[in-house]
Amino acid sequence: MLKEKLEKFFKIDRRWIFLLLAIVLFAPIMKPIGLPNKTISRDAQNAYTFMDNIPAGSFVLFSLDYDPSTRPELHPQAMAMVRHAFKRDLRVGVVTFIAGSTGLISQIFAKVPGEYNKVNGTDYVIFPYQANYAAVMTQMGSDLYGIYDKDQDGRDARTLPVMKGVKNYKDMALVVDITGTSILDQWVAFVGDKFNVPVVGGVTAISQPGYGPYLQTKQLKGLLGGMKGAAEYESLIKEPGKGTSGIDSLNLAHLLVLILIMTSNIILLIIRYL
Amino acid sequence: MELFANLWAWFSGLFVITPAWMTLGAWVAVGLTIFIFSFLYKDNPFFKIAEHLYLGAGMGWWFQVYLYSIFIPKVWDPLMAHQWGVIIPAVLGISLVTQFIPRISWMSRYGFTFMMGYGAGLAVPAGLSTDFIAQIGGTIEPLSRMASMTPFAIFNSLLVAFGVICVLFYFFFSVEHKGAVKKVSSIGIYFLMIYFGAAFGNTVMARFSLLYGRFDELYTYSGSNYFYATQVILISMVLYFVVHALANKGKKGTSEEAA
Amino acid sequence: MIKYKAILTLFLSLLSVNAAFSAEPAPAVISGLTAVDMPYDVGNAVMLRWAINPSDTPDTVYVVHASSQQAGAWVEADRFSASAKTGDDIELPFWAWDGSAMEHAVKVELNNIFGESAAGSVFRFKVSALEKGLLKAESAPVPATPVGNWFRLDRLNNIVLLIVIVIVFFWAVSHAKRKGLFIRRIAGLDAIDEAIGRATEMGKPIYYVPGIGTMSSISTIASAFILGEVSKKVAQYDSQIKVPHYDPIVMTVCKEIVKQSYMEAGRPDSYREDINFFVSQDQFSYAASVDGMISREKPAACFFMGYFMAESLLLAEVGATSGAIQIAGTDIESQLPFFFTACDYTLIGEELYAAGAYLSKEPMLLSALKVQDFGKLVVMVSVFFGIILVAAGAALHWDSFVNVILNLFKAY
Amino acid sequence: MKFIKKQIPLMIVMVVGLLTLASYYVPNKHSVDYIELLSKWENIVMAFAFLLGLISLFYSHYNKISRKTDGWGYSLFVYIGFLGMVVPAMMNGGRQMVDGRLTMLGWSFNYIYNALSATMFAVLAFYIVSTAYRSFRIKSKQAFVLFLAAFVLILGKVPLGQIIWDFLLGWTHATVSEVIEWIMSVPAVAGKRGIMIGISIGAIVTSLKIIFGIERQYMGKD
Repeated sequence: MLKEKLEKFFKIDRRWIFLLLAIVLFAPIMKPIGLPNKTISRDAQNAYTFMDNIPAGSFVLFSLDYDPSTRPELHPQAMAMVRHAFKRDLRVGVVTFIAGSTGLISQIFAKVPGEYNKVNGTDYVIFPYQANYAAVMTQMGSDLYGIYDKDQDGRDARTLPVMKGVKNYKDMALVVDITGTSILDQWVAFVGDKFNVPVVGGVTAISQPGYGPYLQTKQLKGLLGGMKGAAEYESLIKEPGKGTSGIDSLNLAHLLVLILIMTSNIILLIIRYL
Repeated sequence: MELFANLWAWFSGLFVITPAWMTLGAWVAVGLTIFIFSFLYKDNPFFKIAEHLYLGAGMGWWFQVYLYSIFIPKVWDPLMAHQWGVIIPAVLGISLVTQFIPRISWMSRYGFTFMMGYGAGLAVPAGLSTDFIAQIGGTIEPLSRMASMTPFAIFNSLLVAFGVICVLFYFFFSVEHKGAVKKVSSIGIYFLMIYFGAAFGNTVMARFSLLYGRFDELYTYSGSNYFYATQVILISMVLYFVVHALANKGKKGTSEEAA
Repeated sequence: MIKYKAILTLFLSLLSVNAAFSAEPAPAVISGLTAVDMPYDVGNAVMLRWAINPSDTPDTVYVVHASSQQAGAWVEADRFSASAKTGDDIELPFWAWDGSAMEHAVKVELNNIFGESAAGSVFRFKVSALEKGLLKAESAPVPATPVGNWFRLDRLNNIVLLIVIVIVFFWAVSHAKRKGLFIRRIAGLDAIDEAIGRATEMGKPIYYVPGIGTMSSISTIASAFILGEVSKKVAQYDSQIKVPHYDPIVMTVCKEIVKQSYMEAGRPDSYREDINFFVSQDQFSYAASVDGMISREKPAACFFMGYFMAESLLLAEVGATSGAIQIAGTDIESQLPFFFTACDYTLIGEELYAAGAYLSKEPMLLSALKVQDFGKLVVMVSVFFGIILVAAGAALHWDSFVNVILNLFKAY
Repeated sequence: MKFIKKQIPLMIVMVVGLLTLASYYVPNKHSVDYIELLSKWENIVMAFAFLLGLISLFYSHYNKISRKTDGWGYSLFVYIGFLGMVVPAMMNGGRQMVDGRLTMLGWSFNYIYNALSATMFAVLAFYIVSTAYRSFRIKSKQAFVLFLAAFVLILGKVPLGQIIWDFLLGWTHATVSEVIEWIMSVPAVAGKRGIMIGISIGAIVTSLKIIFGIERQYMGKD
C-alpha cells in the first residue's frame, strides 16, 4: 500500500515541482527574508573598503556595461555601489559601452539619487553611449572632453559643477566597471595598469573565477561576483535590496532542488528494500 | 506633396516613445512572458500565439541586423563606391538561393563548398593547437613545479593525467572493450560522470538567476503605475484554464496532459 | 634675422647642455643594443636586445624610445624596471629563440605607437636607464626595419603534428579494406532500430533535430550523415520522420541526403519535400517552436544530434515529458550533462563522429576512425612519458630539459 | 557538365581549405589580409543564406494560411512579429537609441523580442529542476558519482548551503568552496579534457576528409 503510494509520488506530475519553484523564487521578491549571509568574501570586502576610504568629494567613474540578459546579477551590484558612492558624498560619472545598458542606467538614476538628495550635473553626470571602448579608454587618459564634450542631456560637460577639476584619469579616485563582457579586462589592461588608476569590478558568477589572477596581483582592487556579490555589498552598506532578496530566492531554490533529489532517492531506497 | 510630408510627420510622431508607450510595453512584455510560462502548465492558444509571434520577431530581428550590419554597409555601399570585389561573395550567396529552383539547385554547391572549405581550413590548425597540443601541455605542465609542490598537489596532477588517459580509453573505437581495456575505460566513465554532475550543478545557479530576473520584472510591472499588468494578465490566464477545464469536463481524452 | 635667431637658439641650447653636464655626472653608455625585425610576425614589431647591467638596482628603470623620423621625434615605447623583460620572458619555444636571462629583450609593437602598418620602413630606437628619475645611462640610437615574415617557426610543433596526421590519414584511407575492421559497440546507436520500430508500431512520427550549427561545424556534418542512415531505416520501415531546421544551408543539404536515402531504400515514392522544414534562425524561438511541435505531436522518438547550446535541455525535457525514446549526441561538452541526464541514450563527443562509420560500415569511414584512435594513442603516450620526464626533470632540477618538453606541448 | 556541377565545387573546397589552413602558419601581411577578406566574405554569404531561411519560413506559413490548415490563424502572428521588428527598424535605420532616447526599434526589442527570449531562456530553470528530480537517482555506482558531484556543486553555490555544510561536515575542516574547487579543477577537468581531446582529433580528421573531398555527402549525389 505504502509502496504503491510512494511509486505514485515517484512519478509526481512535474507541474507541482514547477509551482513549488515559482513560489520559492517569487516569495522573497515581495518580502525579502534576509536569510543569514554571514560569509562576506574577501574580494567584496576589499571593494567596499577601497570605496569607503576615498576622501569625500572625489570623482569616481562608473562604467556600467551590462544589458538585460545579465541584469538579474549585475543590476543590484551597480545599485549597491552607486548607493555607496552617494552615501560617501563622492562625485559620480557614468559611461557605457553597451547600447543595451542605457535603459538600465536611467533606471538606477531615476531612483537612487533622490534617496540622497543628489542632483544631476552637480553630484553626478551620465555620459552618452560610445561604441568603441578601446579608443574612448585611451582618449580619457589625456582629455576626456575629447570624447565626452556633452553629457547625455546635451549639456556642455566642461561647465557642469560635477566635472570641476576633472580632466583625465589622474583626477579620478576609482574606476568601477560592472559588466558581463570582457570589457573589465580592457579596463585593467588599458587603464588600470597604464594610467595607475585603481579598478574595481563586478561580474557574473560564471565569469568570476577567471579574475583570480588580477585580484592576486592587485590589478583589481576588489570584485563582486554574481548575485552573491551584490548581496554582500548590500549588507556591507546596510541597504538590503535586490541582491539580498535575490540571494534569498537562490538559497531557497537551491534548497528545494536538494530536497527533491534527496526525496526521490529515499523513495527509491524504500521501494527497493521494502 | 506637402500633405504627404505632413501625414508622414504625424505618422512617425505616433511612434515617439512616450510614457504611454512604456506602459503599453510593460503590458506587452508581461503578456508575452506569462504566455510563454503557461506552456509549463500545458499547451494552449496563448502559448501558440507567443510562439508564432516569437518566430516572426526572431527572424525580423535578425533580418534588420543583417540588413543594417551587412547588406547595406558591406554589400550595397561598396557596390555604390564601385568596389566590385564584393560581387564574388554576393554571387556565392545568391547561388544558395537557387535551392528553390530544382533544375539549377546544383549551383548552391558553389556557395556552401566555399563555406565548408573555409570552416574546415580554420578548424584543423586551431583544433590542433587549443584542444590537442595545449591540452597535453596543460596536463603535464603542473608537474614541472614538482620541487615546490605539496604531496596533495602532486597527487592531483597525477590524478588528472590518469583520468585523461582513462577517458581516452573509453573513446577507443577499434579495440574491443573487454578485459583490461574494459576496466580502464570504465574508470574513464567515472571521470565523465563527475564532470557531467559538476557541470550540471554549476549551471543551476545561473539558470535560477535568469528566472529570478524574469520574476523580478513581473513584480516591477505589477505596480500601480503600470496599472497592475501582472495581476490582471495572470488572473485572466488562470480563469481561462479553469473555464477551459470545466468546459472539457467529462470529455475524456481531450485533456492534454503535459506531465 | 632668422639666421640670428637660429644661432641664438643653438647657443642657448649649447648652454643648457653645458649646464646639464656641469650639474651631474655624464650618463654612462648602454652598449651592445641591437634592434632587429621581430621574427615570425606580420611585420609590425621590432626586437631590442641588450645585456643586463650587473650594477642595476631595483630602482633602475629602463625606458625605450622609438622614432619614425631621421632625427629626433622620440616617442616613449616602453618603461619597465630593471628586473623585468629578460630574454627568458619572451614567449617563444627553444627552437625559435635563443634568449637568456642575461639580457634584456623587448618587443616593441610599432603599430600601437605609430598607428599605421609599419612593415618596410626604417625606425630608430634608443634605450635609457633611469635611477630614481635621473638619467643614468643611455644608448646610441640604432635603426631597424620590420618586415613581414613567411613562416611561424614557433608553430613548428603544430605543423609537424599535422603532417604526421595527414600522412597517417592518407595511408589509412588508401589502405581501406573491405573486411576485418572492428568497431566497438555504441549503445546509443543500437537503440536507433528500437526507436524506429517503436515509431512504426505506434504510428507516430520521429523527430530528428540537427541543432543550431551551420554546415561548417563538424557536429552538424556528422549529424547529417547519421540522418542519412536513420532516414534509410525509416524509409524501409515505412515510418515517418520530421526534421526541423535552424540553418537554411543545413536544411538544403539534409534534403539532398534524405532524398538519396529514400531512393537507396527503394521508396522514392514515400519521400516528401516537407520532411525537412525550416523553423527559425533565432536560438530560442527555434527551441520554443520545436518544443511546441513535440508536445503537440507526441513523437515516438526524438533524436537530438549535432550542435546544441542552451536549448539542449529545453528540447530534451519536453521530449522526455511527452514520452518519446530520446537519443542525443553532441560535441559541445558543456551541453552533454543535460542530454546525458534527460535522454535515454547519449553519444558523447567523439562517439557522434564515429556514428557515421558505425552505421554505414563503409571501409573509408572505418579507416578514418583508425586515424582518430591513432591520435588518441599519441596523446596517451605523450601524457604518460611527458609526466614521467617532466616530474623527473623537475625533481632533479634539470630546468632546461623540463623547458624543452614543455615547449614541445605548448600552443603558440 | 559534371565538371561544373561536381569538380569545381570540390576544387573550391580544397583550394579555400588549404589556403585557410596554410594561413595559420604564415604570419605575412598577405595571409592576414586573406583571412580578413574571407571572413568578410563568409559573413556576406551567411547573410544571403539567412534570406534562404526567411523565404522558406514565409513560404511555409503562407501555405498554411492559404490552405487553411489546422491552426492557420497562428501563422498570421509570424508575419505580425516580423513586421513588428522590421518596420520600426526601417524607421530608425536600425538604431535602438537616438540622442539618448529609446526608438521604436528599441521599444520592440525590449518589450517583445527580449521579453520572449529571456523568458524562453528562463524556462530552463524549471526544466533543470525536473530533470534533476528524475535523473539523479542512484541506480548504479556510476549514477552515484554523478549524483554526488551535482549535489555538492548545488549545495555549495549558495550561502545557505555553505552554512549547512559547515554544520554537518565542519569537522572535516574543508569548506564546501574548497571541495568544489577541487572537483572542478581535478576530476572534472580530467573528464572534460578527455572529451575535448577526442573531439579535436575527430574534428581534424573530419575536416581533412572534407578538404580532400573524401567526405562529400553534403553535396548530395548527382
